[in-house]
Parts: sequence; structure tokens; C-alpha cells
Amino acid sequence: MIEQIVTSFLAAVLIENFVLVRFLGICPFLGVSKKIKTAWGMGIAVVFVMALASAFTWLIQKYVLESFNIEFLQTITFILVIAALVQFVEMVIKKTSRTLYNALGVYLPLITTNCAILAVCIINVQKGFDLVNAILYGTFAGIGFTLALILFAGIRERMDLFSNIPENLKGFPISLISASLVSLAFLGFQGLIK
Amino acid sequence: MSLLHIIKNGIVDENPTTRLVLGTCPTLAVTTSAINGLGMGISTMAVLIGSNIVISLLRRVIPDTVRIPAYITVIAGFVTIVQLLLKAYVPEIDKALGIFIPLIVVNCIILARAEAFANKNSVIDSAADGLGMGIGFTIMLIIMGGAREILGNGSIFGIALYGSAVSPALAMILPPGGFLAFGILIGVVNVFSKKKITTIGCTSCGAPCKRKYDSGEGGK
Amino acid sequence: MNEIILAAAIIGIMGIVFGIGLSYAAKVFHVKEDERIARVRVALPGANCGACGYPGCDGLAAAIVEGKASGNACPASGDEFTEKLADILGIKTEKTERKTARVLCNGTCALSRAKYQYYGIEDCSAAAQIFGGHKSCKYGCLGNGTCARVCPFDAIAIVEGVAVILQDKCRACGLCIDACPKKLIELIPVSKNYSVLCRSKDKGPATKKSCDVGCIGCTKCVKTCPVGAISMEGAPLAKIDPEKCTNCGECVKVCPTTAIRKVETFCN
Amino acid sequence: MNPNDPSMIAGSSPHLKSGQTTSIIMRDVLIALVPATLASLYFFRLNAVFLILTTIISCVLAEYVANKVMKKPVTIGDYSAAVTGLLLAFNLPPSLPLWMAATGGVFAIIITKQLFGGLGMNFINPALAARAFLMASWPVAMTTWTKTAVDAATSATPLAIIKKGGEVVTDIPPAITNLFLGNVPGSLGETSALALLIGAVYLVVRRVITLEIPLTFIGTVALMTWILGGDSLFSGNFLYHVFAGGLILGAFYMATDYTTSPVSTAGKIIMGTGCGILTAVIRLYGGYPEGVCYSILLMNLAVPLIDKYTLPKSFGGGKIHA
Amino acid sequence: MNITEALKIFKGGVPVPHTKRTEECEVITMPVPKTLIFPMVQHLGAPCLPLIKKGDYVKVGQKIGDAESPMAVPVHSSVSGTVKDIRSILYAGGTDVMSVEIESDGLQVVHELVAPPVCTDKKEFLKAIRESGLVGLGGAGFPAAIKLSPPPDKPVDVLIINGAECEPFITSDYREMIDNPLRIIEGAEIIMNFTGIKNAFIGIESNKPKAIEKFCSLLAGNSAIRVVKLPSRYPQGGEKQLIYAITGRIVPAGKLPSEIGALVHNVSTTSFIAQYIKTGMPLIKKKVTVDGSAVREPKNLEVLIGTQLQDVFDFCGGFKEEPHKIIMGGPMMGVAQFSLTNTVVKQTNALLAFNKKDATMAAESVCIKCGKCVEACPMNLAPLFISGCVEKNQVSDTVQYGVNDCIECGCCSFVCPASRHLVQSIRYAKAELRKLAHKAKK
Repeated sequence: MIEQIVTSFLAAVLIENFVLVRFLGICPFLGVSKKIKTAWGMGIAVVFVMALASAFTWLIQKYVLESFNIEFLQTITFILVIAALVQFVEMVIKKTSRTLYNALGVYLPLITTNCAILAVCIINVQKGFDLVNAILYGTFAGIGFTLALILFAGIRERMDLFSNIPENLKGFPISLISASLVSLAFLGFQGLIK
Repeated sequence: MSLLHIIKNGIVDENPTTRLVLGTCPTLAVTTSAINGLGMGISTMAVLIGSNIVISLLRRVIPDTVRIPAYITVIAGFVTIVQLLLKAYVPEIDKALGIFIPLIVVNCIILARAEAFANKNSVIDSAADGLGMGIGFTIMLIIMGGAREILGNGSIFGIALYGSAVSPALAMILPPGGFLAFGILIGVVNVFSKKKITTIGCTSCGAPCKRKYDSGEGGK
Repeated sequence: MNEIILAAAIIGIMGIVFGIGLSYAAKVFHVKEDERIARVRVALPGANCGACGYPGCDGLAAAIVEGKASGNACPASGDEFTEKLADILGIKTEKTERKTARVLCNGTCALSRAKYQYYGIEDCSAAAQIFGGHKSCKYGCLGNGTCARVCPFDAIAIVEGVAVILQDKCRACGLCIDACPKKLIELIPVSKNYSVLCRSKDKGPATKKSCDVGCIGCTKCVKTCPVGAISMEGAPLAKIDPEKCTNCGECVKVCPTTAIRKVETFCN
Repeated sequence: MNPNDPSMIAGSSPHLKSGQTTSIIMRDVLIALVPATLASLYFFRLNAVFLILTTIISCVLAEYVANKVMKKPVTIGDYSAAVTGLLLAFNLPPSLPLWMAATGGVFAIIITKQLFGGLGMNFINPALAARAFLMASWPVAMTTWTKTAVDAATSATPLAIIKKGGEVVTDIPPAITNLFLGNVPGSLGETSALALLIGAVYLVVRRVITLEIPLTFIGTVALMTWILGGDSLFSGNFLYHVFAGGLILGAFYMATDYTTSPVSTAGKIIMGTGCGILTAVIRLYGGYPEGVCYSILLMNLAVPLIDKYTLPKSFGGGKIHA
Repeated sequence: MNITEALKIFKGGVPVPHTKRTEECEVITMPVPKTLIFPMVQHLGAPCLPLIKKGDYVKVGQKIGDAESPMAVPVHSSVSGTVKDIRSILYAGGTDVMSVEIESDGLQVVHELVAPPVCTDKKEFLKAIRESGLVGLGGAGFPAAIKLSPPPDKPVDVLIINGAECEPFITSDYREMIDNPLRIIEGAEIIMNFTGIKNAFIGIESNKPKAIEKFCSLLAGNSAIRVVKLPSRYPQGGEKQLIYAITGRIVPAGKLPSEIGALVHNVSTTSFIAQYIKTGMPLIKKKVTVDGSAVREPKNLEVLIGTQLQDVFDFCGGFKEEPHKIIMGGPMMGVAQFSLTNTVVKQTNALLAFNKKDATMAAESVCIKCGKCVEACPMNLAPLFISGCVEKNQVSDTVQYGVNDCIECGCCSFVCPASRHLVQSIRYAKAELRKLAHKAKK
């Protein structure tokens, strides 16, 4: 069991990192990585939502879609569930804790359209995980996202201080090229699990 | 705005990939070959046109407060249709694009166009916008996919280009190659489209100015 | 057929459940916030793409209202949005004449003298910390480009060691005025072409010693000006009042040092 | 005295410099690499000559072209491009086709360095990034090792041999002395530990590098391979792991690269330890036999964060948090 | 033996070349020059106002400038003669300073008010010190009277006499220690007497063995004043570094040494106090080391304050090469002068003139993040990040890197292989931060 969890952790965080290897959640990865502080907020919010969404969509899949035999509605129901869930969580946090909202809640709307969330839910179904594993996978995928985000935010903060980037590459192009080098380094984890 | 202008807007001025930088995930993930890029582009275009038309039709019906969930539902409906069509007629493309087909739902381009264009404009204009944006997206995906396929797999649309003497750089169809190709693509587009900034620096001045001492010979 | 009905029903039920749930939750968890944020939020594209660097459109809306982000921070929306924004935030574009910044020094490398060779950071404020800068005239433009660096519109160039405003790009934001350690930059209506391009309060001979084009306070222009727009400001330094100036150009003709100049888009 | 050209120079203090310059430092690195270069020439003969020339020329040329295209002053005079080229050659197998090596050189200089603004602006080690790129692009060519000039047949590297573990091993791991002297298959620069160590001593004596990173790096690898590398705990052949592969090269010449390593002592220790852990994990459990390259690259990514969280407390001041 | 080693060694610092070529040069008194200029600010604090007007006749030791502010230190004439002009002159920081030009008559008539001060208690002593025009003679020019009167809630228990003189070239303090060791000891005793401090230390760098030996033999048997042999590493003479070396105490960031019960005075300052109490002659002359590659005859001089640099260099045989850089103070912290009409002021302890080769510094190149500045910084800062922030117009971010703790010793710029203007960017950041704070207050 523990070995399985470790394997799944390594797989989701390092070897098949959601951002750097699977190309999921690139928009927030590029958008919210300007400052390390915001990266932390976004990262934690993503972990939280991924775990929650994994659980909910798993239940929907199992008890609604499969029992009525309408799996083809997966995309539409999942996105609805995620959207509703995120909005609900946002409202709750906003009401209950202002500090939590400022640290985490403000990132929630951005998550609705983060394809990584929907992807986690679909992958959970594709891989046939049980509920516990689905939640774990969701959490680990979120951690992988956070790791990439924070490393990248560090690099970009450094680039703000020390760089002399050609005018035409400023902004997105140089971010993408940096991301390319980051993912190149992450290739080192290939084959870590046989 | 004429229809042609709207279409051109999507392809050139506000190209979703290179100018607005939306929908980056599929742009990076599926462009390992030109054909995949084409498949993804057309699928997205279909959803984009469909959702733009429907949302434009419903723009007076949908209340403002619930518009986003409503849009997503509409989009998700079209995505499901495209998903099923692909599965039925071009299963190999469906397989290659994998999870990114359902993920068209959360492609920012579609929601952005729904919000920024379709809910304010007529059905015809919205359809044209969807078409223009879709073509713009598709072209860029093909360019990306083509470039990566040529460099990383030594072929274009599956046709081998060079013999066994030169082996292609596999890295280009791996994740790093995706990021790299995209970054350079936007950079190249910038070179052609960004306004040239005219600054008259000290270098162009030519006057016998000794102010810049720094450029002197390096002593101790 | 059954399947279709079932599917529709399930989606419908889910929609209703979520709808009711969320609207109920919205009431229970309602938090009062700045109404303008909500309006800006509506005006934004709502793609939540994060390209602006803020946490989604809500984040950007809040940042714009709080003044932390500029009106054009959203890459996905254009001028239309900026106009709406002005409406919401009550920033009405004033109907006064467009102004431009102007650097009141023309002492280029060739025309002015240096007192030492400067070795240090390329920044006017830093250079001014060392005996007031390397220029022999302590009022003159140091030409290290601090203003050009702070200008968000690339409207300042350094030409022959003196900052020059490219008037067609200048938006009169005033950042350069604050940045200049010599306080050489002023906002002037674009149509007023004539300025005394000197701020030297030194007496004539002293000015003359350090710069060929400084104002030596001869008062010829004061006497010549047909509308009395030029005055001496308690120092041997002429100043043109843009309110009164009629752009006749008589002053240029009499100025012995060419300190008064006609300034167009940029120098020469 | 010409009024426009005053003779006095004024500026902010201090008015005295130590005399060490970037180009002197880079030259020192080149000098330190001489023994290892000679060793590679001895063991791989013409292969080494061509490979080294190719990478150095491609790097320097790429730097020159990039400077010209971006309209910046030409910076090949600071020797940094030459250092990158030489280090890249040291990370390549001797039989690699030369055009691939040249591609690596161009990648190292253009993509990882010049696009970010040149020297000091890259966040990842150019030579290693290029090696990783080549490894991803041409995995076969990058893992085809020739034995030393004595008998030129393909063979497995020492690390690859012990990596196979339980499988049928036809090659016998070479003796430690051979590893130390360098008479084993491998990349150009990673064969002779002795030659590399001679250069490392020079670098330390010239105060170009400090020992925090190399010692913690090698120490961590030794410790971890000793504990986990054998069939049972505490039975690993750590000496073997220290001298085989690119550890010495990486620890003394690559991980200590100024631009891509932390500035504070605490940061350097974290960097070294992190590199060590990652190297040992990749060597023992990963898909590649050698993990030095990737471990350094991965720690390069974390350098801004390490710097941020290990900023020293100012003398008499509270903890500085950036 | 009455000698101890340093308790603690500060982190960082750099081994600068000492180049103390004038070590063995006896101090020569320079003749009275013709024209002297006295800036009204020769200290850290509020400017003085001229007390005389054009055409007045002034005498040696006459107060010619003063102000109400407690942070102001009066200025005295060092010659007798006529006031030629009072005008504002550009000063090092870039601000205009009122200056008095006096033409000496060469008679050196002493002013009638010059008489040994009567000091019976601490209050009178402090008043006398203020009237003497004394500032810290080490270089910064902090008013000595203020330093001697720390806030009452901060009891000071250690007096440290700073004889480290860690800057290259300068030997004026060293000469004071060799020539007038008794006076220094006497001064220290006077300070201890009036402030009630029981323990004193004289810190001397190990590269001055003769001075250490001298003080050891003179202080043998004296348990109140001890000699501390310090390692010769720049900036050992920095106040915070010196206190740390001798007492092991650390001055908290942004605080004065009195916070931890220490009082630091330079050897020359201490020596002057002893002399002033005896004679009543205010601060009108300085020991100045004249050296540098462009100077024909390096010397140690006793120079009247107000003397123009041209006169000083002329007395040293003029220049053997065209000077390209004139530094007032040491090469690490001194101020480069652009004109030889500038004058010797109270803080001046050295005048250095360099030829073109030594004056030319390597051009700045990009930061390679070698971390040598972090290693060298005696205040444990990371100058490269501060400089990065400054370059990218993010000055307000420099606070978090501790920019205000910087003592501007110059170690970072000294070691920087890229010749970055690190100290200057820190100075710039400090000034900009002050501006921002000023704006915020408004």
C-alpha cells in the first residue's frame, strides 16, 4: 500500500508532471508564476480543488453516469460539477475567512477553466481508480502542479532582476523557452519507476 | 466590421495562439505532428463555430448571472458531439489527441470568444468570428506540429523527409520541444508584428562625446 | 429514445440542483464588496485565462479598481474595454489640450562642458550624487537616461547626451518629471512650440563658461515678446508662460545663445 | 586641458579593485581543464580532438552570431563560450557524430544563454542543458560508448555495468585504479578522475571555486550509495560510485558554475546535498545509469528559491526575508 | 603583557593591499598657505552659518561658523587674515555649501578667546568638546560631543580607541600612535574620567607591530586600558566590526554602538581631546597622508584645515605624472575630487593622487552571480541582489535585502570580477528610499 502511494506520488509529481510533461494547466502556469507568493497561493488552491473535484466526479461517475449507463455525458457533467464546486467553495471561503480568501480563494475562479482539474477527473476514470486512489491521485497531481509552478516562479523572479531579453521574446516567448528548459531537466526522472 | 474583416481578425490581428496566447495546453500537447495539429485545430474550430452560433442565438435569453455555466454547458455539448464524431470516423486521430478532446471544453479560446464576441454580436458575425479564430488556431497548430514533426520525426504529415543518414532530434516531439517551438513561434511572430520602437541611443549620436567613460579600455 | 430523455433529464436535474444550490449559497454566503469591482468584472472577457498575471478576471478587476493594475492589463480585450472602464471608474477624459513633457536643457555633449569623467552606474540620480553630476553646469541634463528608463511609452530618447521627448509618443504621465534629479522636465501644451531650453540660474558669465546654449539672462526676449509672455524668474533665467505665448517666434530671433528654440517632435 | 575632455575621473568609492575579472576566472577554468583535456586526448585520440574542436568552435561561433544578430557587444572575449564548449565536449561520448555535437553547442549558447541575455543571465547550466537535449534527441548515439583507444569496440560504461544488477553481466566492472586513472569507457571528460582532481585543486587554490558544493555533492552520493547501493544496507561500493561516471566533473566544474548556483554558503550546501541525493536516486533507481547531469539541472531550477530562502541574516540584523 | 587577541573575527572582509609606503615618514608641518576655504559643513549634520562677513579680519582659532542645531559643529579659522569672499561651493554630495574664503596674512595671530577650557563635570566637558569643533576624525565626521553623550538609558561600559587604520595608503593615525602615544592614552583617560567608563581598549591591526609594542610598554601595569591586536583584514576599523572583535558584542541593525554599551573613538580624536583640554586650541589642523602613484614625494603632513589641495600637492613636489584621480580619504571609502581647488576638511586623513593607469577602472560587465560580494560583505548582505533591484527600477525591494545596514566599506565592489558599481547602487538605493519615505510622510 505504502509502496503504491509512493509510486503514485513519484509518477504524478515528478515523472509525469502535469504541467511539464503532460501539458495540462499551462495557462495558469504561465499566468500566475510571476511572483513566488502568488504561486504558493495558486498551488495550494489547485491541490485543494483537485482533491475535492476528484472525489466528487468519482462519485458522479460511479453513481450517476455508470448506473444510468450514460458515460458519454462525462465531459458535460464533470465540467458542470467542477464549475459548481469551485464557485461554492469560493463563496464559502469568502464568507468564512477573509485571510484564507485572500491567500487562496482569489485563485479559485481561475481554476474553473484550468484544464488540469478536468483532466485529473477524466484520468481517474480512465485508470479505473477507486475513491481513495482517485483522491490521492488528485492531490499528487496538484502537488506536481504546485512544484512546477513554484520552481518556475522562482526562475521568473530571478529573471526580473537579472536578464536582458530581446524585445521580441519578452513575456510569453521567454516564459515558454524557460519552461522548455525546465521540462528538459525533468526528463531526468524518466524511468524512475519500472 | 465586414465578415471578411472579422475572419481576418481571428487569423492575423488577434490570432488566438500567438497574439492572445489562449488555449496553450492543446497547442503544446497535441502538436507532435502536423496531422495531429490539423485534427485538433478542426475539432476546436467546429466547437468554436457551433458554440458561437448557439451563444449568439441565446444571448438575450441567458441571464447575466448564470451566463458562464450556461456557456460551459453549451460548449460541453458541442465537445461531446465532436468527441463522438471523431471516435466514429477518425479513430486514430481520436486516439492521438486523447484526453485533449474532452479538454476542449476548458480551452480558454472558446469561452473567451463567447464572452468577448458571441454574446454581443449577431449570429452571422459570431459564426464568422468562430471561423476566423478557428482558422487562426488551426494554422498555428499546423505550423507548430509541422515544425516539430520535421525536426523531431523527420517527416511531414507522415511522409519521411530525409534518409537514415540524418536522424531527427527526438527532443522536439518531447515536452521540451513543445515549449521551445511555441516560444520561438511567438517570438518570430513578434518580430513581424510588433511595432518597431524608435529610440535614438547614444550609439547613433556620433558626436565627439566622452561621457561614456565605461567603454574605455579596462585598466586594473 | 429513452436514453436521450434520460440524458436530458439528468443534465436538467443536475442543472436545477446546482442552480438552486448555488443561488441559495450565494444568498447565505453573500459578502458585500465594491460594486465597481463587479462592474469591471462584467466588462472583462471573463476567460479567466490568467494571462494578465492576476488570479483570474476577478483578481484583475479588483486590482484595476484599487489602482494596482492598469486599464490595459488584460491582453484579451481591447480599446472598447478601456473606454468602458473609464465610464465605470469615473475617469472622464478631460477635454483640455493634450500636453507633452519637455526637457528644458539643450546642452549636448558638443555644446556644454564636463567637469570630470564619470565612472559609475548609468543613472542620473546616482551620477548627481557625485558633485552634482559630471556636467560643468549644475543645472543641466546629465543624459544618463533615468527619465528614458521610467517612461512607460518609450517616448524619451537620449540624443547627444541630452534627453529629448518624442512628443507624438508622450502621454504626459509625469513619471519623468519625478525621476529627473535636476528637475528639468515640464508639462507644456503640445501646440506651444517655443521654450527656453535652459534652467541655469547662474549669472550670465558663469553660464556661458559651462555651456554655449545656456540662458545668460540678457532679457532681450523679455523686451521683444509682443504679448509679455516672457519673464525673468528672480534669476538671470527667462521663462515663457505657455498660457500667454502665441507661438509667434519673435523671441527665437533675438536670443543670442539660441537658448530659446522652436521644439517640434524632437530636437533639430 | 580640453574643456570637453576633462582628465579627472570621479565616481563612487571604492577606487580600488582586486584585479580579478570575469575573463580571468573563465581562463582559470580553461586552465584547470587542461589535464582532463590531455587525458581525454590520450585515451580517445582523434575522436577527442575533433569533438572538442567542434563543440568549442560551435559555441564560440554561436555566441558571436547571437551577439551580432541581437546587436550587442561581442562577448566571446570573456572565454565563457569556450568554457561551455569544452565542458559540453567533456559530457559527450567520444563516438558522437560531430554534427550532433555542434547542434548541442548551438543549443547551449543560443537557447539556454543568449536568449536570456547572455553571460550571467541563464538559469540553467548551458553545457548540461545541451547534453540533456542531445540525450533526449539522440538517445542511442549519446549512449554508445567506445572503449579507450587501446581496443576500440563498443562497450558499456562502468555505471551501466553495475546498473544492470541482477541481469546477466558480460562485462566485468573495471578496477578502481582504472577508474581513477581513466582507462574506462565513458564521456570524454568523465573518465579520468585524477586529471579532473588536479584541475580542481588549481581552481580551489586560485579561489575560483569554494568547496561547499563539491564536497557536499560527492559526500552525499558516497553516503547514499554506501547505504542503499548494495544488496543489503550499508554494503554499497561507494568508492566506485564516486570515481565512476561524471560525478567529479559535475561536482567540481558544473555544479559550481557561478550563475546557476546559490550565492550564500548555506545555499551552496543545500545545492550540493540536493545534487547528491538526486544523483544517487537516479543512479540507483532511475531510468538512466548516470544522474549527475540531470541532478545538477534540477537543482539549477531550484537555485532562485534556495537563494531566496537562504539569504543570510545581516550582521546585527533580523532575518531577511525576500 | 597588557595585550589580548581579538575575541571574535568578523565574517567577510577582503585582504586589501596595504601599501603603507609613508609609514616611516615623519610628520612635517606644512607652511601657512595664501588662500584657504572653509566649507560650513565639515561634519555629519546641520550646516553652520557664517559668523563673519566679507572683509572681516579673523584670527587663528576664531569661530567663523556655527548653528543652533545640536547636530552642528562649529567651524574655526586656522589662520589669521581677511575674509575675501563668502559664497556657495558645490560639495561632494552634489549640494551647495556656504564657504568662507580667507586670505591669510601669515602672522598666525591667535584669537584671544583661545584658552584651556574649564571642565569640572561631564556637562562642561561635552560643551567644551562641541566648542572645539571636534568631529570623529576617522572619516565619517560624526560630531564628537554627540557621540560622547549617549542616551541616559543606555549605559556605556566600554571605550574603544580605534587604531586599526585598515585602509590602504593611510598612515596618519599610525604616525599619531608612534609620535604621540602618551597623548592618546591621556585622551582616553580624560574620556573615561568624564564619562565614568571603567574599561578601555586600544585596537591596533597586526600589521603595525611597532605601534602595538609602544602601547604595550606604555600601558604595562595599567589594568584599565588594554591593547588588542587585531587581524589585518579590511574593514577591521569599521565601528561595528571593531566592537565585535574586541567585545564580541553585535550592534543591532539600525542602532548606534551605545545600544550595546560601547563608545568608539579614533586615535586621532582621542589625542586631540587631550591636547585641547591642555591648550584650548580648537580643531584647525589635521595630519594627512599624501600618497598615490602620481605624487612625486609621498609624505605625512600636518595641514591647516581649509588648505586647498593644490597647495598640499605642490608642497609634496607636485605631480610626477598627470593625475587622473584625486581621492580625499582612503581608496576604499574616500571621495574622488574633480578639482584641486577643493580644500582639506576636518575628516580628511589622506590625499591620494593616481596616474591614468591606476585611476582607470575596468568597464562594468554583467553580474555572473559568483557570490564573491556575498562572501566579502562584512555586514552579511547580498549586494548583487540590491544592485539587480536598482538596475531594474525596483528600489523599494532593496529594503528586504537589508540595504540600509550597508556600511559602504566597498568590499563588494573591490572583489567583484565584473566591476559592478555595487556600492554606488546601494548609495543610490538608500537615497531613493529616503526620497520615498519623505514622499510617504507628506
